[in-house]
Amino acid sequence: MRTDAAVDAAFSLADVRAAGLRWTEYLEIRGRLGREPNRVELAMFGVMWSEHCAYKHSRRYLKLLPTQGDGVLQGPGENAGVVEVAPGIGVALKVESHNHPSAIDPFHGAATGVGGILRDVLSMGARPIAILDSLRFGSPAHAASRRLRDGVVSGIAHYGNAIGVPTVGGELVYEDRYAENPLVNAACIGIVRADRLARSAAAGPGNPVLYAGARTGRDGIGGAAFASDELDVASVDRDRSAVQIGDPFAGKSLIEATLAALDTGVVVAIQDMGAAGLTCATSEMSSKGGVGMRIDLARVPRREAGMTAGELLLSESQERMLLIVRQGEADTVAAIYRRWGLQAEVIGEVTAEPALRIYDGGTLVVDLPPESLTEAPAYQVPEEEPKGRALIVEAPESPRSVAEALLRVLGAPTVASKRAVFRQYDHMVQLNTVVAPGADAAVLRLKEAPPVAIAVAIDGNGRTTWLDAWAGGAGAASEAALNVACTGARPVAATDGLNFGSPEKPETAWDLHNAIAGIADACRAMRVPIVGGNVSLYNESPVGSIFPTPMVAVIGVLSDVSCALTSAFRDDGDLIVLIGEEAASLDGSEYDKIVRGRVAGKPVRVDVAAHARLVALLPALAADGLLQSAHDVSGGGLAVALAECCIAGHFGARCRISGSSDPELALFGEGPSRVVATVTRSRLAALVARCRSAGVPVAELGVVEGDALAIRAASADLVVGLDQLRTAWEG
Amino acid sequence: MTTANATAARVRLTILLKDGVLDAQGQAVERALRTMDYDAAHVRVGRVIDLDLPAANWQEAAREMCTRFLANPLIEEFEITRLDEEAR
Amino acid sequence: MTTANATAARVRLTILLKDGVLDAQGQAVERALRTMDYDAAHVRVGRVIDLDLPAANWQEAAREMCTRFLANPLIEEFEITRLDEEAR
Amino acid sequence: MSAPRVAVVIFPGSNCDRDVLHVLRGVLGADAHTVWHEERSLAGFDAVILPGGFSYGDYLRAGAIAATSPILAAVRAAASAGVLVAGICNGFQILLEAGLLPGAMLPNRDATFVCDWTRIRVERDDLPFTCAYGRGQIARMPVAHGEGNYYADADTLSRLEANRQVVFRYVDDDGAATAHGNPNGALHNIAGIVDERGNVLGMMPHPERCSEALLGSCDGRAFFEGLLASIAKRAHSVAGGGR
Ligand SMILES: Nc1ncnc2c1ncn2[C@@H]1O[C@H](COP(=O)(O)OP(=O)(O)O)[C@@H](O)[C@H]1O
Ligand SMILES: [Mg+2]
Repeated sequence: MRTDAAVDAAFSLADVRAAGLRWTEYLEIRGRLGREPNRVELAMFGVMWSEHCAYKHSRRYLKLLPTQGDGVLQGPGENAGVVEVAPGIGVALKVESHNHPSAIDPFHGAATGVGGILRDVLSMGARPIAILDSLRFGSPAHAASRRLRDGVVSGIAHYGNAIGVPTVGGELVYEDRYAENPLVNAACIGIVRADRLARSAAAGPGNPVLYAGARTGRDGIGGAAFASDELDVASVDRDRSAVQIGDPFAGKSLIEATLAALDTGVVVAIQDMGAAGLTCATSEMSSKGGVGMRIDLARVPRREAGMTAGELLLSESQERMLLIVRQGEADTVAAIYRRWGLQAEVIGEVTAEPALRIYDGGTLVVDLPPESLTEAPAYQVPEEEPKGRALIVEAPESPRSVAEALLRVLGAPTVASKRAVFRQYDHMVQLNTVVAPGADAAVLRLKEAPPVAIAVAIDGNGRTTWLDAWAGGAGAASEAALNVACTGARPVAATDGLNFGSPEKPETAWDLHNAIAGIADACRAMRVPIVGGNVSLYNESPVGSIFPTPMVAVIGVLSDVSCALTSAFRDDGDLIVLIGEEAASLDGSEYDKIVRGRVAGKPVRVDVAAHARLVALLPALAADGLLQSAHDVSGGGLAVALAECCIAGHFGARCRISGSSDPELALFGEGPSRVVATVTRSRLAALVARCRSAGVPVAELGVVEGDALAIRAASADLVVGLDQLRTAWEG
Repeated sequence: MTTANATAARVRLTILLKDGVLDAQGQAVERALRTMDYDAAHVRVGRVIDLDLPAANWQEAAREMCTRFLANPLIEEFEITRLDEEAR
Repeated sequence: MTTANATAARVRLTILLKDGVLDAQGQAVERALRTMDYDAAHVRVGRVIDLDLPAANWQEAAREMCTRFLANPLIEEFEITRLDEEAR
Repeated sequence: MSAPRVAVVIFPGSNCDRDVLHVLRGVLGADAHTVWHEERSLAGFDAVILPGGFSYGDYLRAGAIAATSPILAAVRAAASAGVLVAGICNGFQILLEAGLLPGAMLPNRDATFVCDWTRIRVERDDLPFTCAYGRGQIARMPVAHGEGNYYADADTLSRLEANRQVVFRYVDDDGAATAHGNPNGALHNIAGIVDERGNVLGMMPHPERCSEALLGSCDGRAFFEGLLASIAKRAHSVAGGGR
C-alpha cells in the first residue's frame, strides 16, 4: 500500500491510520499545506476528514436531492434547515444519528444524541419545540435487544424530559439485522422569527470568539472518526473517552442563555461544538466566512488538569457553543451565560487573513487554512446491484384463520402500540401538542401564529430498502409526507437521515445511491425540499451490515389547527372509504415476515406523481371539512389500518374489500399510496367528486358500526371483537 | 439489612464514574454544598446496590453482573464488598 | 481518588432508603437481574457520595450535611465512612 | 383595587415556567411576572407559583437543590404571611424538600418517568385554589414526572386525612381511588395536598397543560381562575373591611 515510502515522511502508516486517515489523504494534506502537518494538525485532519464530518462517500449522491422550494429560508449547509411556515415565522429542522455511541452506551449515547440535535437547531437561533426519535433494534425476543432498547429509551427520556422539549413522535422497529448495530436517530424541530435567523459564518476581523457552556473534558475524543469506523468486538473495550456524557441541566440552561444572548442582537455568528468539537467549530465558521481566527487554548475552560492541545481541540464534551460577538460586547454576552451558571470566556478573535492559528499560551500549535480542513476529498466507489436478496426469518406455524393472522400481525412488536415507550417521554410540555404520539403525525399548534399548526412525522423502512433501494428511499419520503397529510397538513419540507453499512462495499454503495435517488424523486414530485440531513455509514457488525435504512422526517403546515384530523373513527354510521392507488403486494410486508417467515421479492414502488396528487388532495379535503378521520395504510396492510382506526376511536366497522381474489393480499398487502378515511353519509358524494376531479381513485369500503371489526375479502370473512383487537395491539 | 440465610451473602456493589468522566450530579451537589457554606471538594456521586447472592460464588456473580449490566466498564468502576461477614 | 492533603479527609456517604419504604429502583434491578438468570434477592438501590471534608471535624460536618441536605430523613438513612484511613 | 399579582419562580432547569405564564397571561389575562431564583423578596405578590421542570437537573433528589435556593427564604416568608403558594410537579417536590409541606416523593412505582392523562378527584372546594371546582368533581389532568410517588409515614398520613389536607386524589374511570387509577404508586392516591393553614399547596398534575380545549381538556383552568378570583375577593373584603 505504502508505495510512496520513498518520500521521507514525518509520519508512519500506523500514525496516519491511528489518526483515521488513509495514506493518500496524508499525502494530499502535505500537498495542500506544502509542508508536513504536525501531530495535532494531523489529528484535526483525521476528525474533519472522517466520513461523519466530511461526507466523503455520500456527497456526490446528496447532490441529487431537491433543496429549494417556496418558503425555504435556509437549505442544507447550515446546522439545520429552516422553512417559513407562517408570515415571518420559520421552523428549523434537522435529524442526526447516534448509532455507534448508543451501541457502546445506550443510555448516554441516546441522551447525547438528543442533546446534539437540539443544539444544531439552537444554532439557527430557534427555540427547540419538538423531538422525534427513530429507533431500530434487534428482536425484543432477545434480552440483549430489550436492554439496548430500554437503555436508549431511558436516555432519550432523561435528556428530552429534563430539557423541556416534548418528544412528540418517532419510530420503533425491530429487525434482527439491527441486533448488534442499533439505529438511534433523533430529529429536532425549532421555531424562529425569520428576521432573527442565526448563522455560522464568522465575520468581522477583531470580533471576539466566545466559548460558552460547559467546561471541556476528555470526552469523546476522536468521536467523529470513531463514528465512521466499523464496530468490532474490540471497540467495546476502546478508550472510555469514546463515550460522551450529557448534562441535560446544563443543556437546558444553554438553550435559555443562548436565546437570550441572540436577543441582544450583538451575536454575529454561532455554532454548536458537536462532532470534532472546537476543531470543527473554528474551522467551519472561519471557512464559511472566508476569514481566519486566532485562538488561545489556554483560555478554554476545562474540567481536568493537564489536558493537551490536541485533547482540547478534539474533545466532544457536550453542551458547548462557539459565538462570534461584536467588538466590545463580549462582556454583555458572557454575563448572560454566567447568570445561567455556565462558562463564558473569550478565547480568541476573528482575523482578516484566512488562517486558523491556534496557540497554547505563547506557543503556536496549529496554523492551517480553514478550508484545508473543511474541504475533504470525495470518493467514488464501484456500485453493484444486489442480486437475489431473500431471507428466511423463521418458520412460523401457519395461522388457522385470517382473524388469527390479523391478531398476530397486530401484536407484532413493530406494529403493536408503542405507548409503553412514549409514555416515558414528556410529550406535552410547551403546550403545543394538539395531536400526541401514537398518531400518523404529531400536530403542534404555533402560539406565535394562531391558528396555524405544524404536523411532523418520521419514517423509514429498512426491509423495503434492502429489497429495492429506490423503493425504500422513495417510500420513506412518501410515507412521512402521507402521514403528515393525513392530519390535514400540507408537507413543506423534509430532512433525511441515511443509515447504511460500509460504502466501500459495492452493494451498499448501490443501495445508498438508489435510496437517495428514490428520496429525490419522491420529494421532487411532492415539491417537498430536503433542507438538511445526516449520513451515518459503516453500520456494520461482525454479523454483517444493517438493512440499508433511509429515514425521512417531514413537516407540514395546517393553516387552521381546528381542521386537524386523526386516524380515530369518529361516529357510528360514518362511511369508510379507501383513497388512493390500489397497488399492493405481500413482498417485503409485515405479513410476509410475521406469518410466512420470509423477507423476499419486490415491494410495490411508489408512483410518485400519483402519490403527490394524493398528498396534495388530503389537506384540501380536510380544510373543507369533508373528512372525519384519515389514516395511511402501511405495515400490516388494510386489515391492520382498519383495526387501528377502530381501536383509536373505540368503534367497530363492517367492510368489504373488492377487487382481489386473494384474501391474504387484500387484507395484508402493502402499498404506499392508500388512505383509510371516513366521511359523513351526507358528504360522501362531494368527497367522491373531489377525489375524481383531482385524479385520485376512491372506493367505498364500509361503515363505522358496532363493537367488532368485520371484513369480507374475496372468499374470507374476518370478524374480530374490539376488545380482542385492543388486547393484541396493546400486548 | 443483613441476611440470616447462611447460603446467601449480603453484597454491596458501589459504582462510581471513573476519574475524568463528567459527573454532572457531583458538580451540582458540590455547588449546592458550597452555597450552604460547607467546605466540600471533589464531590463524586455514584450508585450503591445491596443484594443477596448465593454465598457459593458471590464474588464471581457480582463481578459478572457489574461488568455485563449494572455498570458500564468504559466509564464506571465498581467495588464489591460483603456486608454480612468479613470478605473471605 | 484519595486526597493527598493531610488536612482533608476523603469521606464516603452511603444513602439508602429506609426499610419499609418502597424501593422501586431496587425492584426494577431485581427483576432485570432475574430475567438474566441471576439469583439475586432483596435488592436495594441507593446513592453513594464521596467527598473531601476538612479533616478536623469531618464526622460532624458529614452528619450535619446528610441530615440537612444529602439525605431526606423521612425516607432515607445514611452511613458515614472515611476512605483514606481507618476511621479514627 | 389593582389586579392580583402572581409570581412565577424560575430556577435553572425549570421548564414549565413559560407554560404557566402562557396560561396566566395569554389565556386568563392575569398580571403574572417571573422571579429569578436568586431574588430574595416576593414583596408585592399575592400568589407565588413554583412551576414544573427539573430544577438543578433534579440531581440528588427532585427538588432538593432548589430547596436550598435563596428564593426559598422569601417563599417561606410569603407562606407564613398567608400569601398563596402553589407548587406544581417539580414545584411540589421543592415544597416537600423545603419542609413547607409534609412528606416526600419517591421514584414512581414502575421506576420510569410517566407522561399521561390522569383523573383526579377534587376533595375540597373551600380552598382558594379549588374554589372554582365542585367538591368531588373529577378533573382530567396530565402528569409528567419520574418521582411523583407521594410518601409519608402513617402518623402524617392520618393527620393529613383528619385535617382534610388531601386536596386532589387520583381516581380511576369510575371515580374510585384504586391502584389502577394511580399513575405512580402515591400513598392514599395523593395527587395534591395543602398545609394546615390552607395557603400552601402542592400537586403533581399539571393544570396548565389542560387549560385550553385545543390541548384536550379545560379542567385545569378552574385552578388558575379560582386562584385569581379568591385573591381578588380577599383584597375586596380587606378593602371593604376598611382596615
Ligand atoms: N442526507 C443529507 N441530505 C441533505 N443534506 C445533508 C444530508 N446530510 C447532511 N446534510 C447537510 O450537510 C451539512 C453538514 O451536515 P452535518 O455535518 O451533519 O451538520 P452538523 O455538523 O451540524 O451535524 C448540513 O447542513 C446538513 O443538513
Ligand atoms: Mg451542528
